Amino acid sequence: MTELPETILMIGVALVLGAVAMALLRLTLGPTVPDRVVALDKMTVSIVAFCGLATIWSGDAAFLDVALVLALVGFLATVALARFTERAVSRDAEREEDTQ
Amino acid sequence: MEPLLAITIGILVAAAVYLMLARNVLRFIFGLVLISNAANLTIFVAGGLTAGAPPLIPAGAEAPVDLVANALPQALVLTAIVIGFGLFAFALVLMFRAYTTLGTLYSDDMRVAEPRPEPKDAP
Amino acid sequence: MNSIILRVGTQYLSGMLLLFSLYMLIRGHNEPGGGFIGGLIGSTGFVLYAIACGTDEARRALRVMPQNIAMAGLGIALLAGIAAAAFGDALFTGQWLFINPTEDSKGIPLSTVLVFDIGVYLVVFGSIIALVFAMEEEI
Amino acid sequence: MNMALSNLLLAAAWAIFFGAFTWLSVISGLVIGFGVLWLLQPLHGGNARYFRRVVYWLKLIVLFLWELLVSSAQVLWDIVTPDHRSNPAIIDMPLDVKTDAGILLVTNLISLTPGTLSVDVSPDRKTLQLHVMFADDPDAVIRDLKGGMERWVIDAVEDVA
Amino acid sequence: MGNDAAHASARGNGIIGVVPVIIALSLFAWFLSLTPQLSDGGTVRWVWQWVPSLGISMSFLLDGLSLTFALLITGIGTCVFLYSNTYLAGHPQFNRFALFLTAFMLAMLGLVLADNMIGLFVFWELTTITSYLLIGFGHTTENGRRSALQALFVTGAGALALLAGFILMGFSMGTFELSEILAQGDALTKHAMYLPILILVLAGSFTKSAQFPFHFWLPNAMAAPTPVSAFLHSATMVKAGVYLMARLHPAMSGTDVWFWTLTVAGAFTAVFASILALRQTDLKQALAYTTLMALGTLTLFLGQSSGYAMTAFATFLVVHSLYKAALFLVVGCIDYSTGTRDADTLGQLGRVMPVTALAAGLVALSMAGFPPFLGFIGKELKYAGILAIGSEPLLFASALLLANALMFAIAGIVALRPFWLTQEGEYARAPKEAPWPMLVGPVLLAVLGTLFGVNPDLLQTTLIDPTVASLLGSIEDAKELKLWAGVNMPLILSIATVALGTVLYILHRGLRARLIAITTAAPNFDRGWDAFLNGLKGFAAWQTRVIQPGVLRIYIFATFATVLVAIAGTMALRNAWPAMPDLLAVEWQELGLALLIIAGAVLTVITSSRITAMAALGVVGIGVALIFIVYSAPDVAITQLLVETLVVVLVAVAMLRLPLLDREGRDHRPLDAVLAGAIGLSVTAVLLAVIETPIDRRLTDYFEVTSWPEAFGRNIVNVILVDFRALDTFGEIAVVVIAALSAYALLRMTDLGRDK
Amino acid sequence: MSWTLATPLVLPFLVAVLAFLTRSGPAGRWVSVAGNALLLVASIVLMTRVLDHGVVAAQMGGWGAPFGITLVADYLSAVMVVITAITSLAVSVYALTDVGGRKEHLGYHALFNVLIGGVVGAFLTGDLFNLYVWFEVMLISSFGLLVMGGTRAQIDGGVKYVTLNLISTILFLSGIGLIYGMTGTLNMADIARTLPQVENQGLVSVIAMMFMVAFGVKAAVFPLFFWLPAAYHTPAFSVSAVFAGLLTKVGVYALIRMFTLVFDGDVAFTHTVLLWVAALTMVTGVLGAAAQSDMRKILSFHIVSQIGYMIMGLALMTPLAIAGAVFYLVHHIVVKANLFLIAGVAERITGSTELSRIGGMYKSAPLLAVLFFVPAFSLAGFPPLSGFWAKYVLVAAAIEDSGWIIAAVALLVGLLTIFSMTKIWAEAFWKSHPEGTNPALSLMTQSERRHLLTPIAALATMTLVIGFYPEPFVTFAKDAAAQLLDPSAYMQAVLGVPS
Amino acid sequence: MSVLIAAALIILGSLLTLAAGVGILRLPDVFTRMHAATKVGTLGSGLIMAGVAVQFGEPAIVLRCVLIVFFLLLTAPIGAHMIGRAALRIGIEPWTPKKD
Ligand code: NA
Ligand code: NA
Repeated sequence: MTELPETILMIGVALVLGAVAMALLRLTLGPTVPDRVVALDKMTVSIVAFCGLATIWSGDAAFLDVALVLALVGFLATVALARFTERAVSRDAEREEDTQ
Repeated sequence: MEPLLAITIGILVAAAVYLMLARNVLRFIFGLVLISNAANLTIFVAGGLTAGAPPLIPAGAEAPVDLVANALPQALVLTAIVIGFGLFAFALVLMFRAYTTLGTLYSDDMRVAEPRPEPKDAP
Repeated sequence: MNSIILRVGTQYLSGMLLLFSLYMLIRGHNEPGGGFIGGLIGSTGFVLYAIACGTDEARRALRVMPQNIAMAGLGIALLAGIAAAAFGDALFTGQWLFINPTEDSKGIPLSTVLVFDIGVYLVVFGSIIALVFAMEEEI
Repeated sequence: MNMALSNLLLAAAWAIFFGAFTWLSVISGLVIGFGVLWLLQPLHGGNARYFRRVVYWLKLIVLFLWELLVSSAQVLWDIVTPDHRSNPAIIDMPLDVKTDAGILLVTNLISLTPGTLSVDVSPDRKTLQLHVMFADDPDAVIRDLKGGMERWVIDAVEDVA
Repeated sequence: MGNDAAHASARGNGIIGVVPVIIALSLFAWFLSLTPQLSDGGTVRWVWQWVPSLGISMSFLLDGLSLTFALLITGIGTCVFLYSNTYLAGHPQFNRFALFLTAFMLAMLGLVLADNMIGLFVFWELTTITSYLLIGFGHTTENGRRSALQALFVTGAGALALLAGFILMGFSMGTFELSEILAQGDALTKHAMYLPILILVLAGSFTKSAQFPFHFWLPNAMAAPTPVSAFLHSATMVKAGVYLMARLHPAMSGTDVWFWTLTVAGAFTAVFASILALRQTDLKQALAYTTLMALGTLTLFLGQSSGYAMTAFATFLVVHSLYKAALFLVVGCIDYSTGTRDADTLGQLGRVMPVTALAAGLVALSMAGFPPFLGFIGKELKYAGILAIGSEPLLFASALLLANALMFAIAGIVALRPFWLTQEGEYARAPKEAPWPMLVGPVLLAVLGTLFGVNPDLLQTTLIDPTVASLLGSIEDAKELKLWAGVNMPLILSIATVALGTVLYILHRGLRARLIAITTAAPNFDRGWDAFLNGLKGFAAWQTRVIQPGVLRIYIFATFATVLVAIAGTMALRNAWPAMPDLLAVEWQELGLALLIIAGAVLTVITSSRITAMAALGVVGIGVALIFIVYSAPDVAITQLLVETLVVVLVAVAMLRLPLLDREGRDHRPLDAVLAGAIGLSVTAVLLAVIETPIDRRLTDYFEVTSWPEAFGRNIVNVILVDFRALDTFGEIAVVVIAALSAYALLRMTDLGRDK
Repeated sequence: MSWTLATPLVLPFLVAVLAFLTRSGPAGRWVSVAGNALLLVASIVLMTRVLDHGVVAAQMGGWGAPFGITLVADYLSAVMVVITAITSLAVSVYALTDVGGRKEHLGYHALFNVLIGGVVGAFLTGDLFNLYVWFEVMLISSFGLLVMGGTRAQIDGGVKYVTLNLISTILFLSGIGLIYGMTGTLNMADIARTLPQVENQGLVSVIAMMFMVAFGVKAAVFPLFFWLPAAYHTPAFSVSAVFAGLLTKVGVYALIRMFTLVFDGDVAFTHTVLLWVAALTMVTGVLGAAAQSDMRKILSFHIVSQIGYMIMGLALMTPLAIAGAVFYLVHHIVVKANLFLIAGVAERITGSTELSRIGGMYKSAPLLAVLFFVPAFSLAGFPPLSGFWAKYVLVAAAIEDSGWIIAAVALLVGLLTIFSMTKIWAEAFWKSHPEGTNPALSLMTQSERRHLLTPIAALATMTLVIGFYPEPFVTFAKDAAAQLLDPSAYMQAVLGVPS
Repeated sequence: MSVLIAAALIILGSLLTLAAGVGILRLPDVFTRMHAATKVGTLGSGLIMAGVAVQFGEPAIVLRCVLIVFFLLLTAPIGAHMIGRAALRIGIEPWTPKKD
């Protein structure tokens, strides 16, 4: 198999990291809890992409396992946070704080 | 990369320490997560960094054909991560229980084991 | 959690997680994976179950007290280490048995090391479930 | 699903004839096995469900991927263009799909096709709450979904009595 | 005051009461049988190697000095045991009392017989403990406990100094055996460490023998039952200090420091104590102070090295023991039968308690120093000895004269008033003669005093000569004990003493009033003790409030501050700074990862929204995982991601019952920020310094070549975990299990509510 | 050979598993007792082996040093294991009455025995990272035991205990990472061999100080001991007894091990710091005790002050001083554990440990009075009890080394120790009970008395034996010190090559 | 040939990932942002995985890539659903353009 040009991969990495950065920005800005959760979820998915790039770059399939695990388990955090949001607010604990 | 990571770890530690010094023990927990990560990174960095070569022996080979990453620190970090998780989990539950039992997360108000001295104690 | 979508998704996902965790456990000695990772993944299966369907149902599905699973795992791991005594070796010396070895491959390996890893799996699996369930039941 | 099983067996046999589990051998095995089974249909009490089911599945997958690509463009466009020309709204869609698998499939596929997002299913499983990005004509959206995605899913996973 | 006598009843305490008497008596007999061997200044030594690795043995040396003490201890012990068997008849805690008193006697014997300094110290401390328990016999009263603690603390403090002195002496002289040290002549006085040794040893002796300014504990120790006082404060414990000084006299005396310290302290204590004695109305207290006076006098003589002084010391040692023990016992009898010891109340007991009165009379005459009693000889020798002092003899002589005169007066107060003068108060119960076991002691001692007075050389040959011999080396130095030494200076002084004493006795009530006025004005050491204790407690409380304030934040701050000092301080002191790294070599994607982590960390710090904090932690976790991915650690990355997920899940669950992060305002702590920043910096510095050294991969190299051939695994990390370092992994899973169990227990354990 | 070392380590975990799986019935507690009896046997076997062969070492997993994990026992390790077994046996018997069914069902015995396993592991391992692992095992099980019971005081104390110990743990872990970065090895003997070749020796001192702080927290030295007085008076008595006896000593052990074997390159600096730490620890601890009025709080602060003595021995670094430290370790574990056990009985019959609320035991519980008197006055350093010899050797070492100030401090602190011990004696035993009751041992049932008093009596007897016949213990301590000050035998045993 | 396809897939996937990031950042409310994250993001990662599969072509790797994509397609919508319903239940109103 012929190697992919390094530049292609680097562009890929740059774009993916850019996506992560934007998600991070959204995470910081909020404004609502679900916004932050979405941002975190997006990051997880981006890491899967990153693992794909790492796989090609290193030529080692080991990183696909990372992606596999993440694809399967990553959304658990999203679910937990989403449930927290829902319950916490339905308990009316903190509308005034976290959802701002 | 190592120097950059050294700085990153320093910042992680600083953030962690600041959080651990907070009144609210929940922030201590956050700090604990950060500082655990910092400690794990420390081991990882101290063991030397090798990019793109996981410590796996390819099928058919007796040993890694060319340079692969230092496996020992990885094993140590893995152990430390799991231990760290165990400690974190207990600490979290403890703080949780502290709130449900003592009614506060503010360490300044946790004065059951060491009550404030009454004035009569003063010399 | 009264979400049909989540509950139905969990039906498939938790099964897959358990299966996948075992896969990671078995292959762990030669490729990424092993007892820790396996155990962690397996536990997430039941964590998801508990989140989606409540701990009572999850406990019923598990049948055994998770802490017992964990302790048993510890015992298994320990026995895997003590087994070496029977062969006059030091504690935690791996004992290997290769079924129908051929000249090109060692054959199918059975080893105390694998047993140890299984112990690790059970410990991580049981402990995390015990923790999360107990926590879940507090809220 | 015993038909699927036999199909797999045939494929396996085919591959063994070749003495190698390569992509070529396995896939060709599946195709040829399918063909053989179709020929021998009468042998199996002449029920055509399996063959229809397989066709529907393929149809579902292909159409879904197509939907995915096409409507991604819409969202992309809205993302990259400075102004939001989208007109989002929450709309309720009546559900005909019954089985758990069906519901999951429908909701997920709807969510995955850009422009629509399944937010929640009512406890009675009768209505699906959707967030639609381009809800200029909600009824049209619902019509498309029911005629498209839901239809295909029902065909693929549920037995039409 | 008679609270300990209150339990009294005619019958004794059965076998328990008799055993100690037998022990003491047989020991006395045994020592008596040894006198012939020692009368010519010979010694008997017995050794058992106890802790040879530390040069510590159980070696006992019997010479004149120790024999004298041994006889006094066992002899008086016999009387006291006999006495107390009746005095405390039927007392519920008599068994303990007997045990403690016997233990004390044996410890005291060990002390005076021990030849190894550490052995001596062991017995020294045993007397401290046993006397603590004896003085605390009235443990239910605040005062009893206070006195016990005071005695223990003061003598204990001295003992620690003494221990240091002994160790120092042992290392300086190369042996812990006293006999070997004494054999080395003036080697010790010439040694560079002589002064510290002397100070430390004297600190021990003075506290034990209640020399000024450590005298205050002794009168309080009278809280003990009278027989205890009779024993401890006549012949035994308080004399331990005197014994030690006498024991070390050959090796340490002869220097100016020795002379002046002992002479001045002794003289001052003598006068000071006898004045205070005159103050007392409680007979027991009065006797206690006269004991101080006696101890002062003995110390005074030990300051000298003349034959007269030593003979005087030896004689007065015996004299005082005899009459003081007797008087204590007499006072005990009075207390026992009248229920009071108040000098002003007592009177007219002569007729109801004739035997007691007789004994008291004889003893008092000896104490006052009338011929033909031993006390007279003692007093003559004292004057002879004092006049032999090298410098300022007249000054010390007059001091001694005053002290003796006061003693004369006290003798009158104690032995004359209660029996023959008119009673001025009411008795608790109708007084009657004390039962015979309580009379044996006083009478016997009184008779001895008279006997030795009439026939001095009986005492001379058996005790005095050998004692002087062990002090000065040969019996030739001992001066002769005579009733009539012709008209000489001592005799004149004696007459002066009698005259002055009579005057004082007549005036003593008026004097007492004035003395009380003066002494209450003067600084009171007993009140000083309370001040000391309160000061100590106060300081302790203050210190504890400062360093253990019970506020977690302060603890954490202190801990981190220590970390900072340890790291940064050492880097500065040991100059371990790293070279400035070349940060331009960094590639942009690496920078990206670093910034991602940093951003997450910063966000966690600044946000006051818990969910943001949680998500930010997730970001850090993801960033770290990315680093693990980029630098080829798939297993670690997977574990990290899984753990981070579980962390988020757990926190998200816990949060549902936890309140908001900030109660009031934002969380802004400049000082903490400074500390945190400093620690972060020093961590970076250390890390930079560490990564300067290239990593040595010899362990990993081994794992790489053995992993597959010997451990049959291609995933080296996993092989390390389950094979090469399986023990680590085992411990680790134990941590995981126990963490789960602990957390579970914590959540399930409902408050058992055992705290108020 | 290897199993002589492995057995004492494996046993507690085996016991833990069995005790946990049988926790529903009364079997669990007896499993624990039997297991600890076996542990005692195993540890004595190990001790005899060590006495015969000097230092013994074994490679776990059969992987040679420095690649695999080494278990190694020299005199110090061996005696610590024996004393651990004795303490754990005593406490497990005591727990038969002291620990109720609820706690047992939540896994008390598992936690307790895993704790013991961690302690033994820490004493036996020759691998730095493995030492970290055992520290964590101890730490987490101590967390569980500390808060088991869930009283408000326990939770509060737990928060402080946990937070501060976690900080030290992280520091320890990072320190290991750095050491590995500098030496490329984890085997302590190998580190000791490699560290001198590091050119930045200043950095080595820095790492040494990091370890000093990390272990300093565990050992509860000034100014890092806050967690101890905050927590040790809160849990079940059997728990606080084993904590007081063992846990801090593991920190001291680690300090001794690291600062004799590994960090002996910059003694002039590190051990001077240690000396100051020792002095301040002694003083602050004993003053803290003087300020308390609760039996367990007094005893807790005394742990701190006594730790100072042991550190003093290490700091002086002379044969006699190290011997003193070793002797002190052994003596103190026995005495201190016993005092906490006695406090438990006192609380049982008087209803409290607060001195103002109790009393009268001298009159109505003379046996307990005797049993308290022995360890208490041993702690206060009265001859001829074990504490006297411990203090004597240390003071002698200080004087021999012309360490006048530290010697003076040691003696003075001894005096203040007398003060607190007699305070307990006077208040709890001499003084009459404020409510006029007569707290007698007969208030407990026959079996309760048997379970509670047997271990106390046994430990008190040990104190007396050490006190009256110290020679073998002193010679042993001296030999241990010799081994520690000349690690060549240790390294020979571990690495198989003369260093 | 396969290299070119792989390169194309990767660049495209990375671009979509970035686009998703931009969407997260720019779109007006949580629901619209979820649209971007859930599908555009998933699609992006999916394409990258396709690129990996093409690049390696080995059955084992291809299978893993397929699994990863499958898992992503299975979990991402569930996560999105959880967030969306939480958002609705805590009363976040969907953004609507100002009709003027
Ligand atoms: Na961690
Ligand atoms: Na950790």
